[in-house]
Amino acid sequence: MTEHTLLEVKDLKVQIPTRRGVLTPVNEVSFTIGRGEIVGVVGESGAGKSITGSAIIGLLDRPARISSGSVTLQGEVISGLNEEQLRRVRGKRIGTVFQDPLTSLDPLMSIGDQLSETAMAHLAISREAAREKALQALIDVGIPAAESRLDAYPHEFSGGMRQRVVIALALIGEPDLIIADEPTTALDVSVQAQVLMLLKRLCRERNTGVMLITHDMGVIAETTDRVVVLYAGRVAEIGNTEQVLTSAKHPYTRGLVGATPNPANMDGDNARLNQIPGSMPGLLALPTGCPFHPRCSEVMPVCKTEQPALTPLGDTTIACHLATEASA
Amino acid sequence: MTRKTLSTAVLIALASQGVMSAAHAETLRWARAGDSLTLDPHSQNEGPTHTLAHQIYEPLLQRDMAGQVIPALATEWGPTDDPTVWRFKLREGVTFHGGEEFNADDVVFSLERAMMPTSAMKELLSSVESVTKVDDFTIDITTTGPNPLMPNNLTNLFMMDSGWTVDNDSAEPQDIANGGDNFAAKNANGTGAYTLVSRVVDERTVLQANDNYWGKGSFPLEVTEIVYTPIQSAATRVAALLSGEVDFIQDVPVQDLARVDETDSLKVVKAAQNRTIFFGMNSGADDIESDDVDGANPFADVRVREAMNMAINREAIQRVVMRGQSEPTGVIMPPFVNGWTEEFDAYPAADMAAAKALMADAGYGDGFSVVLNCPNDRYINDEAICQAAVGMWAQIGVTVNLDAKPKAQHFPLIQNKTTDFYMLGWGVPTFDSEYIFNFLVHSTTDDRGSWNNTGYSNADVDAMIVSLASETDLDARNATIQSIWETVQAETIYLPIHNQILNWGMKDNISFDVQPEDQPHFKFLTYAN
Amino acid sequence: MASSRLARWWQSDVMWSWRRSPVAIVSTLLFFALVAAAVFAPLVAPYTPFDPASLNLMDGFTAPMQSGLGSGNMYWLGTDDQGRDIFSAILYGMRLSLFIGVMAVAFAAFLGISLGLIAGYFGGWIDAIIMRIADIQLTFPSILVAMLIFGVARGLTPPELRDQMAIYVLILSIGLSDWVQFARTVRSSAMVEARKEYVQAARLIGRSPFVILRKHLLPNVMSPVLVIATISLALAIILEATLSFLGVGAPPTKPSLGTLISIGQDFLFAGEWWIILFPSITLLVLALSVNLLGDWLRDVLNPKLR
Amino acid sequence: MFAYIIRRLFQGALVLAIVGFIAFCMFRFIGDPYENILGQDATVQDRLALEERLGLNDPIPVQYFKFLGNAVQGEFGVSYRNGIPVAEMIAQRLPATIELAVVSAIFAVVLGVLFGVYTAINRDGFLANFIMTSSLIGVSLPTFLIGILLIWVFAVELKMLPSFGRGETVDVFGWKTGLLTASGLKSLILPSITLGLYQMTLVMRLVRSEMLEVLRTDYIRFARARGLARRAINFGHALKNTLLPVVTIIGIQLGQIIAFAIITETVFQWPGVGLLFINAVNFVDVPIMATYLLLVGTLFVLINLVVDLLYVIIDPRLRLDGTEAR
Repeated sequence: MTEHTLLEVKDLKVQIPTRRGVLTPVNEVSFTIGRGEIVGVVGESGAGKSITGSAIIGLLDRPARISSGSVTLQGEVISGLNEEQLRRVRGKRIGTVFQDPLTSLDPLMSIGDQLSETAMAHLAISREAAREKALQALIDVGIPAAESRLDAYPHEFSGGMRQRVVIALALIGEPDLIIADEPTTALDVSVQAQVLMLLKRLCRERNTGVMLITHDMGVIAETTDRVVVLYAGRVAEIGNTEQVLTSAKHPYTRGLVGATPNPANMDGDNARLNQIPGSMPGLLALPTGCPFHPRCSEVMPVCKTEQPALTPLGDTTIACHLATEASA
Repeated sequence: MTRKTLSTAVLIALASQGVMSAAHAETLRWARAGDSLTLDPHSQNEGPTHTLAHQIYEPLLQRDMAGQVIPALATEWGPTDDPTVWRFKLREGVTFHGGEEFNADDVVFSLERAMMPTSAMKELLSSVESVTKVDDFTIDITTTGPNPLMPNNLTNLFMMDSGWTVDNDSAEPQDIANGGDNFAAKNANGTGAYTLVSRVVDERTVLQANDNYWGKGSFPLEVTEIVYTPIQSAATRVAALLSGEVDFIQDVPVQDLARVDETDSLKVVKAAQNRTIFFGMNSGADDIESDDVDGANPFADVRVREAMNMAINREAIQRVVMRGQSEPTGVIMPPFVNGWTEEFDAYPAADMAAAKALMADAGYGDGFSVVLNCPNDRYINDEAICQAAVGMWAQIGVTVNLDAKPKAQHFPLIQNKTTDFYMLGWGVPTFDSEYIFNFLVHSTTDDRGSWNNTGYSNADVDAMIVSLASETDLDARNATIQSIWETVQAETIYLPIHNQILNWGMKDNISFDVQPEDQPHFKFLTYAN
Repeated sequence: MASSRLARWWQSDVMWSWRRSPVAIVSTLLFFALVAAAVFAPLVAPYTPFDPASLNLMDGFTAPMQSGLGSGNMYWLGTDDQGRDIFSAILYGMRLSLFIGVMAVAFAAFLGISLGLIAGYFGGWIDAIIMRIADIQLTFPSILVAMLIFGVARGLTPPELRDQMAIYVLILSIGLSDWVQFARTVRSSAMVEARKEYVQAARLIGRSPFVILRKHLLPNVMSPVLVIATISLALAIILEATLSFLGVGAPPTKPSLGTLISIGQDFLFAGEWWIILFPSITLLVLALSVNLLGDWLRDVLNPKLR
Repeated sequence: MFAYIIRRLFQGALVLAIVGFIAFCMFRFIGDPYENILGQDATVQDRLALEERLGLNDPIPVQYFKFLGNAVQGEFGVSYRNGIPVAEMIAQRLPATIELAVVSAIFAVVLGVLFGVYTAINRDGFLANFIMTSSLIGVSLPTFLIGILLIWVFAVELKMLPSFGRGETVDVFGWKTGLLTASGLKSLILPSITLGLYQMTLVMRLVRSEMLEVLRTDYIRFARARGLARRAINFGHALKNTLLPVVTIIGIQLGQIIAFAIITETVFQWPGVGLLFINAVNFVDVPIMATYLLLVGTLFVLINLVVDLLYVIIDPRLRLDGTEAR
């Protein structure tokens, strides 16, 4: 861990006991986020992206729980904190943006109240000051005529505007880290880019780290500095965004990149997307060895028996027997 | 006049009692099932209404706690030489609560008021032709024919002050049916032992001892304040007595008598009531609808009626349903009614075998089925009695479907003659058989037989009943009564069950006899210490 | 084949959580034991309390475990004021209460589901009319509805049918006061389903609305209906008891549990506690087991709470 | 908004007219008032004369429209039983019922919401499970039985509380209240528990299940992610959102409370309109019965209107157009 490291997730394991056995939606996941760095976490649905995000801020729904591993924020281990201590982390040190702005806001409270309520929960300021701050936050996220809209209710905003409000809420406690869980998925394509750009701009201005959870490689490409690829609860590959996009090492990452429409990999008449065959296995029926091996185009015998360890390979780190081979 | 001397003796006895008792302030908290319907004393002919009126108003003659007629506002009375004219001497020196003096004008006014069309008491005075003032404290009542029992009809006819009543626009009795609402219905100005302090209908009525009461010294008058609360639910009423929230209740459920009696501070006082419970059935029709026999009426056969009479185990009803609080009887009148004899009162022992044999004789060996209409809120354990009887008749093959309803729905069935088999209870306010015959035995005509739903119609009997009204020879009259009863009993037109016994529950320091008409007169109440 | 289906049923989510919930197991067993006792009352009960000819009045008010004075018969739970065996009367009374409850709920469910499906599927003014009627129905409390229907029915039925009439009037009035819940729930589910493609497709290929309602919409609303039905059953049993107290319930010659209790309350202060106690306990256990079952079902079948 | 209220009031009036007509027709079958009015000494002639006077010979619609016409003018006729104007009797009895209903409703709503929130927040706690299970006992016993048991225990055996009536009352601007005297308050305890217990259980269970659903919504999760205090989340956000559906049900339940007051008032001899109604039923006092039903209907219409308006106040989403409150 360097002094620039903001968040360190180490060997994080989340388990859910169910009647059919213990599920492990997040399995020994490790990565770091530096100050002011935007890190994308990408994978298909069910890969464990959102649960990882929830685990970091201690918002796992019962009966899910962190069974091992640690989350360290600015040198302080926060994975074992109690509810009250965690509360002071949330909003104050880690802001959160959820996927659906339509449902993230309390429909019965004006957004001004929601903003100042959050500000007052974390900053020792008066009601008037909080309201001032709320207004500033709205202006910062680009809400037009912000003053007149402080007393408006969520249903009076469009989807894109609402997500701006959500971002304002995430930032109002002046956190060092933002966890943005699919912040644009529910929005119209036309406003997706605006919202992403806003998030990126604000975080750059404030030197805030961002953990951007998404399934969209396009978003990753446009926004992030580094990317963590998850597959079936495990890290498949971590690396610089550019590197991962242009020369992914893990067959799964390559598949993901290939499945994304991108002028770069379209060649003339053969412009068609590559699909990864099959689908991600259910957590109850994980294959032995590498979980990706049934779908892998470069499967080797060892893949069926041994789980590959996370190994550095060039500029990136991957969990693949190919890498082990290459480095061996 | 023997009647007069008797009354005087009673009065003297009472007077001596009154002198002995101490006059300290006592509040009596009194509860019963229902409230008085109105304070207007002539607007309703109904028990609870009269009970309250008796505390405030007074009639010329009244019944004491033993049911005997004693003088009230009249001191002497008797027929004159003309048997159609009765003369009444009035009590002097009596004032109304408002201070007005009581005199003959008030009596003439009150009796005439009670004979008006809107009065509910007019039937009791139907034989009265005129009421005339002789002097300030003497009046004459002239009847259409000789009426030997006329005074008996006056015990619930209350005297109002003519001035007060007329001045307050209450010259006519409150016409409840037509929505009449008058001053006298909500206010009271009587001569009685208690004056009205406050009243909220169905909730609470407060009375206070009348300081100027003429009967001071003649009656105990130990109760100085009466708080009257109607409590409808039997369980709650008993609970109120058990928890000490009230001192005196009427209508104690028979099952709770033992509990009340065993409670240290409480006791139960009983007396035979002036009410007989019986079943009536339609024996007059050729066919009835509510049975399963086509083209015939099983009740028309006297053997069926006798069999059903015989199937009733009256002792079992008395012991279990009534907990001993009834007197089984074979005739539809209580013992103190003129005309009652032990022979009539005797009832057949329950004999299922003999009853079945009679049924077979009548051609109903396989039984039949019929609907019995029964009230469920009128008489003591009325519905339970019906149920018990249903079980007994089932044993002789008569399948009885019981239809029990509140009294408001039950009585119209009898009056509209839409029931063939029903329960009814009958009280005899005049203490004379004629009253029973007029309503229950005479065939239904415009002015008689309104409660005779049996279809029984016997011209000879009808003639004898009509003759009673004008028969002045008491012996001859009694003989006629006997012979009517003999016919009625032989025909088994009713199935008598029992005479009710009244029960009052009270604090055990209260000394108070049960009045057979269920009319407590609180001026008679005394405390033990 | 059958055994594997049984095994699959046993392994299903619902049964899995049933096996893990002691409350559910106990209440199910209690409920079915009571139902069995009620259904087989003629076989289980030592006496025939609904047959007036079999009653011996002299046995009245016999205390539990005592012999009656009239017949010398032994009564486990004592007798009531008519000499009716309380134990047998409870069994028969429960049979009646359950019959009234089940039929009332079935009636309410049938009415509510039909109207709810129609309202949700067709929408528009049909929906508006049905839901307006539902609103009016809701504003009218069940006991008033029951008292009014009872009053009318009593006036209209021939006297010899009154005993049966009372039971059907109870079913009708309890059912009428209860259908709105079903209708509202079903309507909202039906509205969601009716917009889905498969229903639109079925519509386009010209299947009759009736078939669509029955085949496609009905199965989708069954689990909330089951939950409502369970809770309604308990409510119906209690409501029946209340109406009997007000004198518009089952006749005392054929007492339901509620009628037995309201008979028994007359004898509570008199010390004849068994007449009210045993029927009350039975009613409590019956309603409680149904309520517990309904609670558990709601938690299990409600996907939002899983 | 204004048009909306007018429309609801119009609908309400229509409902009332229908309710009144159905009720009025039904009463024709309940029984005849003759015997009760005339007494046992009445002759056949008396009965015919009375029938004529009461107008009971008119066709039912005529009788109904007479009644309705008078009712609009505040003239509800006169009790068959004791000749007092119905409006006067109802006015005299209404305070008792309203006080009982309001105290019961407050009892039911306050405890119901508190218990509901508690059991929802501590879903698997021992005390929460205990409350949930024991609350079921409350809905598994009929009201009248609870009342009688309370009387038996607290009045007859312990002699702690009164078994009947409403104790001393004080006249406050013509409103007779039992809330200002010690005996009046004591008299309120048992009846309001009896009446409110069932509703309390319902409110509690409803609040719990709604709250559980609300607690799983995104905005609650987001509120937690914003680091708001537990209390602020549970009461500031979750409870407020829970109350939305609860308010409707509470409105309906208030109507049920007034109806079930009939039973409680019978058991406790509470001198309210419910007892008046039951007495009227026993006496076939049609004017009182009809007026009572109209009154109850009016109350329900008003309660529904208030509930709809409350909805608008609580839920800002309905404020702008405000035409459809559901």
